[in-house]
Amino acid sequence: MKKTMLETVDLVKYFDTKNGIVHAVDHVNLSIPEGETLGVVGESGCGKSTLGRCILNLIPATSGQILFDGKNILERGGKSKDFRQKMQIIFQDPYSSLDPRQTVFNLIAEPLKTNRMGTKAEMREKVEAIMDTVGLAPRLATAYPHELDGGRRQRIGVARALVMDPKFVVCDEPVSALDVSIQAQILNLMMDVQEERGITYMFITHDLSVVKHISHAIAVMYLGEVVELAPKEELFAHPRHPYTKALLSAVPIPDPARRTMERQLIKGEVTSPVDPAPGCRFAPRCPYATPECLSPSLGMTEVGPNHQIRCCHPLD
Amino acid sequence: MQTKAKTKKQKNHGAAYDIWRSLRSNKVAVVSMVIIGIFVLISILADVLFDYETQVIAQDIMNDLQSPSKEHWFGTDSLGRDYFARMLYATRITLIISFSSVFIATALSIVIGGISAYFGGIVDTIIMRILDVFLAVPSTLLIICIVVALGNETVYIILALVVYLLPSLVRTVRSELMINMENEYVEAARSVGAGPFRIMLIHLLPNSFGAIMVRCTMSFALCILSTACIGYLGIGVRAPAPEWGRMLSEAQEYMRLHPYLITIPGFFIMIASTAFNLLGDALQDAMDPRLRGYRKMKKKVFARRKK
Amino acid sequence: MWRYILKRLLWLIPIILGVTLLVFALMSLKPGDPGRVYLGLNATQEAVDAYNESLGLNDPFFVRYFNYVKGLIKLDFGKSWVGGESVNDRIMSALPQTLKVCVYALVVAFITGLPIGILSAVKQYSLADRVLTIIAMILACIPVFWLCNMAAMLFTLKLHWLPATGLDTWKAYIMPVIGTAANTIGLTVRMSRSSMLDEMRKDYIRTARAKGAKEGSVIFKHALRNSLISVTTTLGVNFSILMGGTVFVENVYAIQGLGTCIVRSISNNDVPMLSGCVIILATFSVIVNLLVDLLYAYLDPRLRAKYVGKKKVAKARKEALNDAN
Amino acid sequence: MENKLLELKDVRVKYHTLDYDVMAVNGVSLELNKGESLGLVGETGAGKTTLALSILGLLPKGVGEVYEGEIIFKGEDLLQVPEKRMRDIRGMHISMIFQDPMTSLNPVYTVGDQIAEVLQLHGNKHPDERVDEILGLVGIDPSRKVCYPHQFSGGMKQRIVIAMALACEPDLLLADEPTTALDVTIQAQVLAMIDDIQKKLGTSMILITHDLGVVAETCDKVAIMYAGEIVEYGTLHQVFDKTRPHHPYTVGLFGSIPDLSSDKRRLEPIYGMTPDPSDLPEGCYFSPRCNHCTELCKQKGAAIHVSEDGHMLKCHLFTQENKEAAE
Repeated sequence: MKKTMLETVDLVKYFDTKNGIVHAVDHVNLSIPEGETLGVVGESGCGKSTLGRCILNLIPATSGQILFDGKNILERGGKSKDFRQKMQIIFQDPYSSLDPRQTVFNLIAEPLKTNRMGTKAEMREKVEAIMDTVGLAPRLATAYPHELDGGRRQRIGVARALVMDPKFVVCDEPVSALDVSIQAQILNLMMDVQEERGITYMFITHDLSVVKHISHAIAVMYLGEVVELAPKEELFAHPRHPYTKALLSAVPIPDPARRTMERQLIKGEVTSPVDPAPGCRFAPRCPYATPECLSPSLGMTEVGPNHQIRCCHPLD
Repeated sequence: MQTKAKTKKQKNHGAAYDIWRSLRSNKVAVVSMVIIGIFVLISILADVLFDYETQVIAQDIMNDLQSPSKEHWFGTDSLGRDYFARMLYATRITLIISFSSVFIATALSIVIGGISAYFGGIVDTIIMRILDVFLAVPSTLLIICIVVALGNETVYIILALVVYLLPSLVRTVRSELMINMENEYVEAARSVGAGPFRIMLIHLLPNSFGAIMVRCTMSFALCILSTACIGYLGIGVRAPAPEWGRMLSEAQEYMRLHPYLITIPGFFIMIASTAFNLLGDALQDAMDPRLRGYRKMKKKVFARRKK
Repeated sequence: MWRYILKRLLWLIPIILGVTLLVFALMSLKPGDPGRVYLGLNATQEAVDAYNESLGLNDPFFVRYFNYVKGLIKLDFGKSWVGGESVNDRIMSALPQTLKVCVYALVVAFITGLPIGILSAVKQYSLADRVLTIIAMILACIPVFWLCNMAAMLFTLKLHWLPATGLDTWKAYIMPVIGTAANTIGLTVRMSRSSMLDEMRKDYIRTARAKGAKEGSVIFKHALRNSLISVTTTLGVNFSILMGGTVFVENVYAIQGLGTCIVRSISNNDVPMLSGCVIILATFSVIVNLLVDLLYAYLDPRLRAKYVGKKKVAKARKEALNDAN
Repeated sequence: MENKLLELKDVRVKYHTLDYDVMAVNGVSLELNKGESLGLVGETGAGKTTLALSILGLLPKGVGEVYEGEIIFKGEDLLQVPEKRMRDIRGMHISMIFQDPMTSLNPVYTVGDQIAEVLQLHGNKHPDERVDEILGLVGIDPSRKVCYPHQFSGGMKQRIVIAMALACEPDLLLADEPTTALDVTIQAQVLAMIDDIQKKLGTSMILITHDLGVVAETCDKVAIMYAGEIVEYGTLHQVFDKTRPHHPYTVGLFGSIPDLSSDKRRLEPIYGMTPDPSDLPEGCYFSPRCNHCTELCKQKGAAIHVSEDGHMLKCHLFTQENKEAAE
């Protein structure tokens, strides 16, 4: 049994807005073993990005605990530089996440500079080493991001996250903005790095095929809640939550032979995360919904080894 | 074609170089920069060409209201002072007042706007509401009130102009910073532990600098106009110092017979403020990536349309 | 909608109070001796002091401010320091002249500025566009008092076409109105041009073209309506600029409006008169700005859309844009 | 062939910018029959959108230009017809759906008015009934036609855009990444709806996308674009059949997508990046990234190779010239 790198206990983030309380992250319990990848999937507005930012304390959580290596980082106010250095993030947009006025070297060295790690020579050495790891030519050190293409920019993003030798990296849709051929390069890079350094990833994405490719376990989110949590093979082979099932069948598969297969489309669109009604949040769109779905006592139930769902009508 | 593309890839200049290149290729920008350059030169050389005590403020009633001649290029005013010398010194005074006001106002607005944008919430609301009050008074009247209340020392005129410029500059700084704060790189910097000062100085200000410079350049024009306005009302720079607005109002009496006496200073005011505004415009175009290089493209478009 | 209007109306109160405090505070900084001015150099010091006392000048600042505001609520601006004339009467007789010129000027500015700006945007890159934008810039930068003087020199002294002073005939309005409007025309051209260009770049314009709409319809039906909405927002700022401009225009053409009043009270050191005029003009500018905001809300169906989070940024951007013009 | 609806012959498009010309489309030839749907697949900068805009004649004026080729639609060369005729064709015979539904509707008109506009432009004086009908067809309650665009969600807006495009029952629909901005479940709904309506109305479609999955679900024919060229073209089954020979780029594309149905741990991406269209490489545009690159590839672009059943490939691997050189 591997040791748990990161665990969230009843993590909650509510946003107070004029229209009501947005339940962005609602009682999320997750744990990620060391060296593995947890994929978090969901559609836009399901709170997956907020979850990632809460874990890194970029957004203060409303309540709950975040245990990193067994210690609750929220207790120390999350200001401790220890955690900052060991937990990093890779952002989605390789265009807006890089300051256009900084050179590639400065961008990658920024974490070292802000944390005053080492002398100038040491920094240079580190940056050069990491540029080599992510496949950026040394001559690019003086370039500005606008001179580079999306793939190289995202390599900078990866390098910036890795330069501090983190234990845990939140990847917030790191390949969504890239073309498929570039996307594959970056995914390979991230998996290589994981194997070499034993980094733990939390991989946030809306793309099910990507998440299947890179993750060990997968959490499916809907309107702020985790509705299904299972090992990858289990989830794709036997989805038990109706939403997961619908999500899987909605993904277009590049295989003409599968085209004739009947698809199970769900009706309607994601409802608002503002002051949601008690009970199952998927119920309004769910083909199996019954009145008991609206009972407020719905929690996660174990339906198999490491397989949990939040549903009163699990599929077979 | 290939060599071109190669040179394009070789240069690693920052954004400043691109802006300069774009400005240089813009005729209007070049003309306005030349005009501004001449005005600056005039105000530096004023001392060399004319002596302030004897030629600019000393009265010579015997030679009043002479028409332009070789000796007096712009003629003389009603007190027999050389109009050309006075115009040159007036340029210097206007530019000094404008520069100091713009400089002080910009520095202050970066501090206030920065506080407002970074802290947001109640601090932001209070600052914005106070600025709303200042903006509610028509700007000319605001300057008049301040100068009337404090007196027309040069320092007070500068103060009045600073108060006048501040609200809109603060708003520009604030909105620019807020727009840039939406960018993910700010969050990226926070995620590696950068504090507010580092984010402000290293990331936000350099990225907002361009837009602030545009407003600064345009503020020069506003200052030149406003200095002339209060001068015209007789509450500007103290007599006998020459000042465009005041010279114009003094010349009003004689405009029937000596129309050039009001034409010349008005023309100077107009040229100076237009030049600064056009430069600001060009700067804005140069910084807009959508428009970068639009001048050359325009030529091509024309060439094709003719075909 | 009604709640929004009510909210905006209530917001007028603190703004106007703020303006009065600002003006009053500034004026109380001014060293002045109204007793001496009123009674003349020959009066005894005692008489002067007594006169000043009767004006309440020796009270502490906040007492004086409180009294002043109390007067304002009853629409009483106090008495002039020169001649003791009621400021109210003076303002009431001067205000209509100023407002008339300002409103006409605003109308003229929009009627001329808008079409020119649109033309310039539609013919972007053409010679006409370049010439028009530079002319607009010069117009926006021209000193009002100079323009008025030059116009008077040409049309009155040389050509004898237009009367030099007053507002007695329709002809007399021509020069003051155009003089006041000049800056605003320039600004309107620039504003409508840039907003039109912005709209022309948007995706829905491409959609309209893909529908098979004529170029004219694309411009006038789709782009124009959107850009009009953003030009509307500058009406308020422009009105404020016009009000500042009247000070000079009225002075040159000897129109008995608030501007002339202000200039006279500056030279007379007449604090109550100056404060009264400034407060009245500022109040009108605030009210016009309010009306413009309401008009904007009425025109733009998106206003009631709640952009959560982004709204503030959008607003800040809008305000900065307004200031830039 | 009476059945032929659209034919592109060696279409070339370039954009003029500051210092250089951008060669966006470099010799595209295509045929499309009535009722067929063609998937145009490629990465960013491959020239897909440019091609669609050239068909509609909507390239930015003075900047983009079709400098060679013919676009024949129902026997008419669209590059030669006057602007007035082109306006009749747009919306009536060919219509287009753009990628971003958020910005492609005019914010100040109700959606009903915007749909009615396209009908009025093409001669329908009383469009109300048709507006209701078409809204019903795309799954929106006709009573919502008095709402403004901002009152709809992204998926709903895209439905409205589709309704607008289909209002006049055009012969050809150009759909430029119609579902890229949408979530998967919504994407599935919208794709199913497009499929459904297309069958009902008999409309031909060119679907532009970067997602091979979407193509597999909706199209009959597939064209793979790379650097402004069509490198492979055939029926869906030809292109997706892994046992057939393919263009190396197509192979790379398929190797790059993580597949839901397989368990490969490592992807086989294409190395390098798409060429800058202002600075295209000599010879075959794909040669710098290609595993099978030969000297010949670096010197000249390949001729088109068409197999007996109509599967077209543009690669030296399959040309006579290469075989001769090898010998």
